[in-house]
Amino acid sequence: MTVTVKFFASLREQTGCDRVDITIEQSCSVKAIWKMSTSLTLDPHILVAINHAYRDQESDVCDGDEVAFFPPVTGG
Amino acid sequence: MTVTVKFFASLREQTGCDRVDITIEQSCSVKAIWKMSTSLTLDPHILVAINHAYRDQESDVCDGDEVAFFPPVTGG
Amino acid sequence: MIISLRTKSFNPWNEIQNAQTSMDFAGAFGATAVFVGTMRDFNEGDQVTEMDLEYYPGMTEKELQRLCFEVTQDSPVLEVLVVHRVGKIYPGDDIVLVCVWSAHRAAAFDSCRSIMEILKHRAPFWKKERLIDRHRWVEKNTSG
Amino acid sequence: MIISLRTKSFNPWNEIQNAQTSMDFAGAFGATAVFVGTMRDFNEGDQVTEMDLEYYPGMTEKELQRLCFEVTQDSPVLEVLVVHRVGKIYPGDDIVLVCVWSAHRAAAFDSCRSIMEILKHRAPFWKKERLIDRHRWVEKNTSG
Repeated sequence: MTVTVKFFASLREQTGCDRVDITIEQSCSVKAIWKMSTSLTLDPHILVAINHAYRDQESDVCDGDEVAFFPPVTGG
Repeated sequence: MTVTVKFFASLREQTGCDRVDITIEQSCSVKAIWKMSTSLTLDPHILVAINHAYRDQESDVCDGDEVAFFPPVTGG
Repeated sequence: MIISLRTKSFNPWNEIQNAQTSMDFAGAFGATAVFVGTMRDFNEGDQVTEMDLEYYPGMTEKELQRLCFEVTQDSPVLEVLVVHRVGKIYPGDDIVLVCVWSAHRAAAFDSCRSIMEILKHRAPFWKKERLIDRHRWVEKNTSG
Repeated sequence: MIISLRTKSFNPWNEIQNAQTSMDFAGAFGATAVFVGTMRDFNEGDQVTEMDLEYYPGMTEKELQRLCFEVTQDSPVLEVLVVHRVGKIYPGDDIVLVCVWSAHRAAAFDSCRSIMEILKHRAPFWKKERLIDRHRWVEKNTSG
């Protein structure tokens, strides 16, 4: 099962990565996906989106999902 | 002493008068000015301005004043 | 503070741009809040074909100045523009424009809305509507 | 609902006029409330010379749609227009436009402000400022 992981803004710079495809054995948590993608600590303020919709860090990730991590937003 | 009295909007139509100059013997109240200008009853909702500034119906009127009577405003 | 009464139709968006061009605080304002009131062709269930907006020459301008000053005097507002139509107005015509510039959005939003509310309750303007078969004075503004 | 992301500078007042021309409810709207956010040349005490506005292609557009829908679904709003810049932005450039049309002013004012507040807290955009001697990510929006 493949999951696409994306990092945005300061997280993209800190991880040095904007996108990575990772392979997982079975559905797992957002937190597990984070650990497989970077050695940084998952700060509780970091926002999570799965397939373009906000989810929390406790959510489950399935095959084919796009998981995005980003800092608090600052648009407008 | 001369006072200029003006009526606006529906009051102008009801009194049939937009402007009248009246002569008074001495300073008097807005209510007295009203009575000298029209036979209509002075409804408490009627607004009063003296020299282009809001005043209430109890105010005093002096020589040379412009006294205006008008209904509640409906601009904007 | 720019306050203006107009006897002819005006384009609010051009008014804003013209005002902005002549301002010397480019780069200083981060927020512009605008309200435009437009004449509708229906009011209180009746079709309205025309409106006559009466005002009190001399007092109306002063009162607009006063209320804009009152609203913005303790607020970090950079500039205020108010344009108001008077005279014959037709459905689709813009009646009033209020535009407020400030560094941050709260002051712009707050002042723009406050100016509209106070204007509706205090500025000497009176609307007379022409319906299909008669005229009537508008007696009360809708609440905001 | 008209939602649009732009990589080039836009004129908010022309955007409003263009949107209005293509609308089929002339005579039905009495209120237009607008907010425009503009890039300032100062932030948190520092001179800012340039800004890079990052977004999440695919999600940002959807999230804007969602939040505009959320704000207006139970409100008598006739139309909503949101335009947001992305990419390189310079002081004086407009960043965001929110315009709401309705019959009466309360719905237009309320929805316009709510859309701005929610947009600031939820729409996936990130600002990176270029100062005289360094870059920095904006960490928190000013409160509204």
